[in-house]
Amino acid sequence: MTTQDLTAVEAGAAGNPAAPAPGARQVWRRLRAQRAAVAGTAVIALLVLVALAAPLLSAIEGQNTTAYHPELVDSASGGVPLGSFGGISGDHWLGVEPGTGRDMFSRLVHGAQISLAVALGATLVQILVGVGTGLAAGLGNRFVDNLLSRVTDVMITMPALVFAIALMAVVPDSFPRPLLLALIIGFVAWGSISKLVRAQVLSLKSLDYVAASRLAGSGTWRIARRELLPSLVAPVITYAALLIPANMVIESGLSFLGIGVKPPTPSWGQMLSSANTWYEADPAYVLLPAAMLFISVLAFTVLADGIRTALDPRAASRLRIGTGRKREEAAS
Amino acid sequence: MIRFLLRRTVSAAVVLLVLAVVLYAVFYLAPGDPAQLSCGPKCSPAQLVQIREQMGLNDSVYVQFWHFLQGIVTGHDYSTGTGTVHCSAPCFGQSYRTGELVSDILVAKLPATASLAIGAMVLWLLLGIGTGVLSALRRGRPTERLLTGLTLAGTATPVFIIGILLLMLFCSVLQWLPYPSYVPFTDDPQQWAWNLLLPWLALALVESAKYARLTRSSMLETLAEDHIRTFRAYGVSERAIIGRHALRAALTPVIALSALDLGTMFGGALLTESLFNVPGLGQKLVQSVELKDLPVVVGIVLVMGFAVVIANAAADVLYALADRRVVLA
Amino acid sequence: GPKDSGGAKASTDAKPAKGGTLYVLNNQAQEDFDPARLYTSGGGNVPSLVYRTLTTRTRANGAEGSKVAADLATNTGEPSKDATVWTYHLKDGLKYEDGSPITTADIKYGIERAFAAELSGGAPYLRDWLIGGAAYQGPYKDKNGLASVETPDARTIVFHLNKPEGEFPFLATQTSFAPVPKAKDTGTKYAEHPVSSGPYKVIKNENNGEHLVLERNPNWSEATDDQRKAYPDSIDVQSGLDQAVINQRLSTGTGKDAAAVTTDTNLGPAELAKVNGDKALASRVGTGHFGYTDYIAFNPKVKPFDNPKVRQAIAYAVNRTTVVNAVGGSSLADQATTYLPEQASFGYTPYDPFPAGKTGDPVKAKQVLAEAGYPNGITVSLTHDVTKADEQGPEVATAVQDALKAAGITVKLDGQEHKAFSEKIHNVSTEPGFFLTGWGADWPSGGPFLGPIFDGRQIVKDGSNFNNAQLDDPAVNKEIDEINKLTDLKAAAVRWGALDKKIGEQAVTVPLFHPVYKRLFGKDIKNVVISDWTGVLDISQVSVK
Amino acid sequence: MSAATDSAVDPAATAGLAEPLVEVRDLVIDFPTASGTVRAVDGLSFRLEAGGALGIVGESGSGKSATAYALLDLHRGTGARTGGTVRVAGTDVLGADDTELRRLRGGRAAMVFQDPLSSLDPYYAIGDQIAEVYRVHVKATRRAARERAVQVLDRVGIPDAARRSRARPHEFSGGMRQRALIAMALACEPRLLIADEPTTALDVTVQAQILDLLHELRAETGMGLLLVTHDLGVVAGSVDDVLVMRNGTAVERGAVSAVLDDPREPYTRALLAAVPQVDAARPVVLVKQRTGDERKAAVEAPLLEAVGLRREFGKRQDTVTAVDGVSLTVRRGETLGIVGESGSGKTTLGRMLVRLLDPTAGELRYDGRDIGKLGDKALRPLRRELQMVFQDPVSSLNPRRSIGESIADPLRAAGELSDKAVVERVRELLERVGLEPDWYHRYPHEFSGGQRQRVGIARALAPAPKLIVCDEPVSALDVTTQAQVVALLGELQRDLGLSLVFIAHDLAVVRQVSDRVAVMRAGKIVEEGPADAVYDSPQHAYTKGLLAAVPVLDPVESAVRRASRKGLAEV
Ligand SMILES: Nc1ncnc2c1ncn2[C@@H]1O[C@H](COP(=O)(O)OP(=O)(O)OP(=O)(O)O)[C@@H](O)[C@H]1O
Ligand SMILES: Nc1ncnc2c1ncn2[C@@H]1O[C@H](COP(=O)(O)OP(=O)(O)OP(=O)(O)O)[C@@H](O)[C@H]1O
Ligand SMILES: [Mg+2]
Ligand SMILES: [Mg+2]
Repeated sequence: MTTQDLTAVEAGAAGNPAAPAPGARQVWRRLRAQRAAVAGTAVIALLVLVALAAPLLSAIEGQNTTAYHPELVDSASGGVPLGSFGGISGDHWLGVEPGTGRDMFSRLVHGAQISLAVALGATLVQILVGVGTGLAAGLGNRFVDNLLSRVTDVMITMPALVFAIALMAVVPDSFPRPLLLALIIGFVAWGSISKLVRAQVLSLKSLDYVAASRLAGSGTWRIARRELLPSLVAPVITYAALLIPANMVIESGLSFLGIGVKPPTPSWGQMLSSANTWYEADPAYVLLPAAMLFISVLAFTVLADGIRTALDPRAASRLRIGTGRKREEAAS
Repeated sequence: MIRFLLRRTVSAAVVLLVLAVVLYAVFYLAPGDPAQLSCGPKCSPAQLVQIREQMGLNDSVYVQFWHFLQGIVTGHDYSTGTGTVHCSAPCFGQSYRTGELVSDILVAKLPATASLAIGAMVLWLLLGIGTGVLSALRRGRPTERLLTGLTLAGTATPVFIIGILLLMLFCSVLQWLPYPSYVPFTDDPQQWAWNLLLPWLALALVESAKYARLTRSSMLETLAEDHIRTFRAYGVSERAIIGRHALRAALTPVIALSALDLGTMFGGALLTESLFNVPGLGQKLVQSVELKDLPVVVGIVLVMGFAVVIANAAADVLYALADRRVVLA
Repeated sequence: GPKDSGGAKASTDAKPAKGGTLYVLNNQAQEDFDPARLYTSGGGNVPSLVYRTLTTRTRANGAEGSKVAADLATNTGEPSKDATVWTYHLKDGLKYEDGSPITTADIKYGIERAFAAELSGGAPYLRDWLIGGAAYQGPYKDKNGLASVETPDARTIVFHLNKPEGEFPFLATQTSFAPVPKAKDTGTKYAEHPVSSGPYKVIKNENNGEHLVLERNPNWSEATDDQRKAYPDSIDVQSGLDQAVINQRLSTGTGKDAAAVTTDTNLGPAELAKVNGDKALASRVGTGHFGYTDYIAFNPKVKPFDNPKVRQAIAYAVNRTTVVNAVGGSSLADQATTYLPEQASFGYTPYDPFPAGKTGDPVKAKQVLAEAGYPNGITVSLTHDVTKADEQGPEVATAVQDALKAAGITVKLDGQEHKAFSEKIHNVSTEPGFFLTGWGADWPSGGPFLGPIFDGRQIVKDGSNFNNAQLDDPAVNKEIDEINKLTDLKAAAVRWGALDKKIGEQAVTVPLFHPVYKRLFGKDIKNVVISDWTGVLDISQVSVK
Repeated sequence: MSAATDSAVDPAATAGLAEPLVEVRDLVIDFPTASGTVRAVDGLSFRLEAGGALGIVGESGSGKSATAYALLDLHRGTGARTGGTVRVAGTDVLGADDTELRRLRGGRAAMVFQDPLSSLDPYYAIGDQIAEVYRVHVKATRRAARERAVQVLDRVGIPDAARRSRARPHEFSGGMRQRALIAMALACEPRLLIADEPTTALDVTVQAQILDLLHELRAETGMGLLLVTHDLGVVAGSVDDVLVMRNGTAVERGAVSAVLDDPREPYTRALLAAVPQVDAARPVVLVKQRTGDERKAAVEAPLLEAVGLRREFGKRQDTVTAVDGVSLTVRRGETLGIVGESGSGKTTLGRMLVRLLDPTAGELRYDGRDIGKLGDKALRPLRRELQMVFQDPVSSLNPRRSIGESIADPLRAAGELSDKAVVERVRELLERVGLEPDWYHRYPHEFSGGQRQRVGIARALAPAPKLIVCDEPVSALDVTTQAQVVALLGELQRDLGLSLVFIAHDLAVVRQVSDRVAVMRAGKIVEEGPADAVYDSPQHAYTKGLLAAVPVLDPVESAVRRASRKGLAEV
């Protein structure tokens, strides 16, 4: 349902493990050569900055996320903000929220914190769990592989959103919500990355250099660390870059369904779900969080695309006619 | 083929069983008393005791789970007070809250979900493949750059944002369409389609972006393959090469992926159903999770899991049919 | 106050006529359609088209509509002197949809069904009031029946109560008092095709009440029913619709939607903004009031709320304007300082023990807090429901949080998932100290409003407890008993009002607001009646012709 | 006249016979890449008269394929830049418009590619693919086209062509696929056939069949042939003229016999010298002089002994027996060569010998001890004594680790040496295999194929093993590099007293290095003995066939052999 399948399909292509690894500097150069990726990176940098400086920005504006301003809304008309485009004014740079009159700018910049923190945290969890299980399945004996593969299937079968909803309800409320969200999204949606890692490990395992390492007397752990993990870095990074925006979408989806972070902590998805009915009376209320979410997800997606291109060994030689196989040798 | 089916069935059963166990465990641990749920808000303790007895909640979890499994295999008889009703074979029990048979709920909610999923799939395949082929054909030209930008935007937009924007545009600003409310196909096919148009569009726009990218990249991949070079070297026109050879190969992963996506959607496109008020499985699931109505949750998720498992197998079969080199095992 | 109750003027001019189909667009499915499971005030809206009960609510606009009227019975009940025995006689010529006569044995059977565990749900009163009710297991398990309900003949039914209940006629409006012919009882399946005693019969009940089609019941006679008008020939109830969709469709009103109403959907805040700017649309909005109060509840067993001064400080600090805005603004909620709703039938007596003004009095609150021993402020945790747009939801909670901040009270929000929230606050062992809740009366009287909430004997230790304050004040208990004995409801109302004030001064709750209902109806709808009992457009009165 | 020339107006036919079939003048081909432009062909000129056969040879990357593609301007649309003039069958290829070019491609000049598996669309039946191409050039009904397809398939020797034409490519063997591609080329009766390494991916016996087929077709239809290959043996028997390419330019051209017999250019001479000759005995320099005692000891105590070794893959009915009861011995200090065609089980056997694979049955004795069933742990101490050099220089080195680290692996795993000593030893090893010790920190992609193979050898040497199994160590290298690596192996063996198992499909290479040779076929060893005995007087019919199929450098001898093969086939 989500971008996850896509990422699986696309990231799979990035992993030709036998291909020569472009060095970090080379990747960086190739990344910089893509204008879109540079723009994406810039947007993300800005976003991170905004998220980190959210309290400061609010303070500069002179507002906070929780203060109610009943005087700025028309109580008799359902609380629609007074003034144009959601009540934009010198005091409230992006207007106020209908009903409560809370400051939109403060809420939006604070929302960035949640979106980023949850998306990054969840991705980290997914990578740890996914790489761990994928490696274990790929390297373990048949029993371990079967067991882990079944569990992975279940994780993939179960839509992340459903599982997350169920789990959110079980965990005590005292648990910090952003952390919980990151953990739950992470623990729910690691299936495809695990599958990817397992497939990579299986194909790497059949390569001669792994056999050579065995002949050199290396044990399984040593092979995993020395021979496999370095080769997994590229596909895993590619995949992780695609997971971040996907996780952002899941987080906002959960918040949209009303089970994300708890008020008064602002989050974009949550704002959108309240804004859902307001698109006629106060379009600004819808458009602002929608735009923030869209831009962030887009920036991450673009960057992920860029990273994939940069890490893709074939990107270097786009021209291909002739006896492809030999050329790659010759080129390398 | 028979071995393939057999193996698939066994592994599907295992996956579904694990799913059921996990859900049961999660919900068993969750706070909330099913008897309370059934009894309603102002329920007396005496009544609770009676209801607990009636619903078999005094048994241990294991016994309850065992009964649940039994119901799936052999069906179950329920007392109506004046007599019994038989809930036939795949019986997922009764809703804690309303006492409805879960199978009835599933049957009632499936049409909406299926309408949404199938319609959206048709649309996203058309849109996605069309865009993908076009951008592969026009590679390096402005058209491709435009399409690439659009599909990128599509993949980056959560479905509920597209949904809200569509509602805003078509229902509020332009007022071309009614605010969608589901009408069953059997009641009025035209209204059915008319009301599902926006949810279809929302899902299709998001999904088609993915398919466009997939089509495009596997098309380009195929176009770079050696056998395409052969046909070029024999004077076959580019149009024929793309139409007959490249598209054929590119469609294989597209078809397989759409089988998977369709499977997932049969469990309900949660956000879309909730945003557009499509009374399908997804919406019911969200409600039931909120209400801790375990039997309904388990029933829906199992159906969902079943659909995904079937879809997985279907994807493999489609793959094998499309590409005879693949051996089913 | 409810000065503007009732349908808008435009629609009351035209004369209603019989015929046509009325469409009802609802959000919630009529899931509990079985009369034994139903828990509604005054017999419900759609159900009362199918089920007649011993008594019913008066179908009239505003305050007039909060009175009890006879339905199947010849009058609203004949009490014994101490109001522990109530006797009813049936009218002549009452028939089911199949033409067979309605007897008191069927009413007794219907009441007994409400005790069956198979048919869980329903109101607790029968169990609490009828002698032997607490132990009775329902007709399926206990064939001997409930002895405290006697049917000396087919037209007479006598109820023996374990305590005086002057408001028994109100209870007799509930659907458990509808007749169910034993021979036609299909247990849990009964709701699929209940046997109608009312003006309409059920033709279709799809997906457990999601879609109901009702048609005129030829065996119902207007002569025996002076309350239901039954103008349309058929009624089609479609539910499961999104609230925004319902309002959108009603406001556009094309095609069938012109003859449509809703019985469960309010205009939302966002829609109000639109309606307010559109005269034609505004004329199609009915305003209703239902006896409901949303309030802050305290559990005085939990520190620091055992200290009345702390509770008072909160009462002073509350900003009711932001709270009202949080639930949709002044059109959708009235600020409340009393516990009882502003309706005569409840015995409304205005008072404001801790005047906070419209926007709170943080200065006074600070001072009281200092008196309580917290000169430097205090940190407390407010438990609420996380369900959005709920009256106990996060919006109200954050409004309270924001208001209390000014008084030096730091509020930590403890949002709970809907089910967990309701279980937590209704269980004495888990009940938090400071939370949002609300109460609606089962009928328009002070009894069902104050009794369950403040009667010390109704503290339930091992089940759902609604006496959140766990108030067990002998004086209060005694007064409740005294008023319950009164069968003169006017006199009773005055004493309920006085009791409300007395309890209010203890600051065990802080009333916040009474919701106001704004209901949109279709262009062709005539004879709009909204009573103060239900606050909802009464579909037994509307016509589409 | 054929259908093809009937329907299309052929400008070449009217232009008279004077014009050559192919005329290339000052051809330049540039490939723009991320790291600058690569000039693949640089001012090449040559002609091919109608009905003639020209061979283009040269080492890998010399621009052979790029040139061949230019004849049909397959570079068009790929971003490559072409310059100069190319005329094929009367068409100015580089200047022609798309329609004209399409008419040329497949119609008057057809091309056969190297890799027969990937050169056909896996989704369509072979007959349909041929028919599709036919219909591009000839107005014909679908049915007629199918019939034509069957006809040409039959012509190239596909048995039961009507039925087999409905098969998809994966149902054909490599040789059959190459025949099908040739059939496709024949479909429109072109006047020129361009074959780019048509046999490189095939076994010797199949290669011989395909070359014979091309020869036959040429004789029969009179079409011109342009054969691109790196194998001098292949040109010797198949073409009249030869063009030797190096770095995109022609270094020598002339009649094939003249060039091969008496090369004028040193480059050509080097190419020729590097080609291993199957009939040349093992060069004396490589034979280690052994004392009689040593010999005796070796005979008495074999280092490694396999008895009835067997290996199956797959489960139940899908079982493939890759190695089927092989018994052999490897003595101390000797080289055992193993030859056999693709799929005969050589790799599987080799991997079992070093215990990378578990034998399904049989015994494997190392130093008298059965190691066939030892577990991973128990094997650990033995690992260093049994090493392997792999075929593919790409996948046998971890691209993400420096070559020094890869070589150091066994030393570190043993954990006996200090870090500094390890580095020192690796530097020694690098020097030993002819690489710069300072290249320790370089990554595999910075090396050529031959250099990488040296790294692989250094890694195998690192733990001071007793036995090294070399699995096709030179098959992926071009002839000159091949010769260097083979020489290195021989030298090492002599100096270090190693035992070698040398696996290859190339009979000549095996002969060069082996003391004894085992011939494998379908998992079994069909013949075994001292190298000279096996090569000079093969006993088994399979070995004889194998030897007869090896291309020879002498065009005359080549013709003789072709005749004798034909004789064999017709008997
Ligand atoms: N598409 C391309 N992009 C960049 N360089 C290329 C491309 N195709 C060929 N080259 C380069 O052009 C040169 C000649 O390549 P070509 O394929 O003609 O060699 P070849 O003689 O056929 O070699 P081989 O025997 O390996 O097939 C090589 O250096 C190769 O790297
Ligand atoms: N891992 C495997 N699983 C299944 N079959 C295998 C496997 N490895 C080899 N085989 C099969 O075993 C047979 C022998 O393979 P092997 O690789 O040993 O041949 P080879 O002589 O080395 O061939 P080549 O010259 O092509 O390398 C082949 O039919 C091959 O398909
Ligand atoms: Mg080549
Ligand atoms: Mg091999």
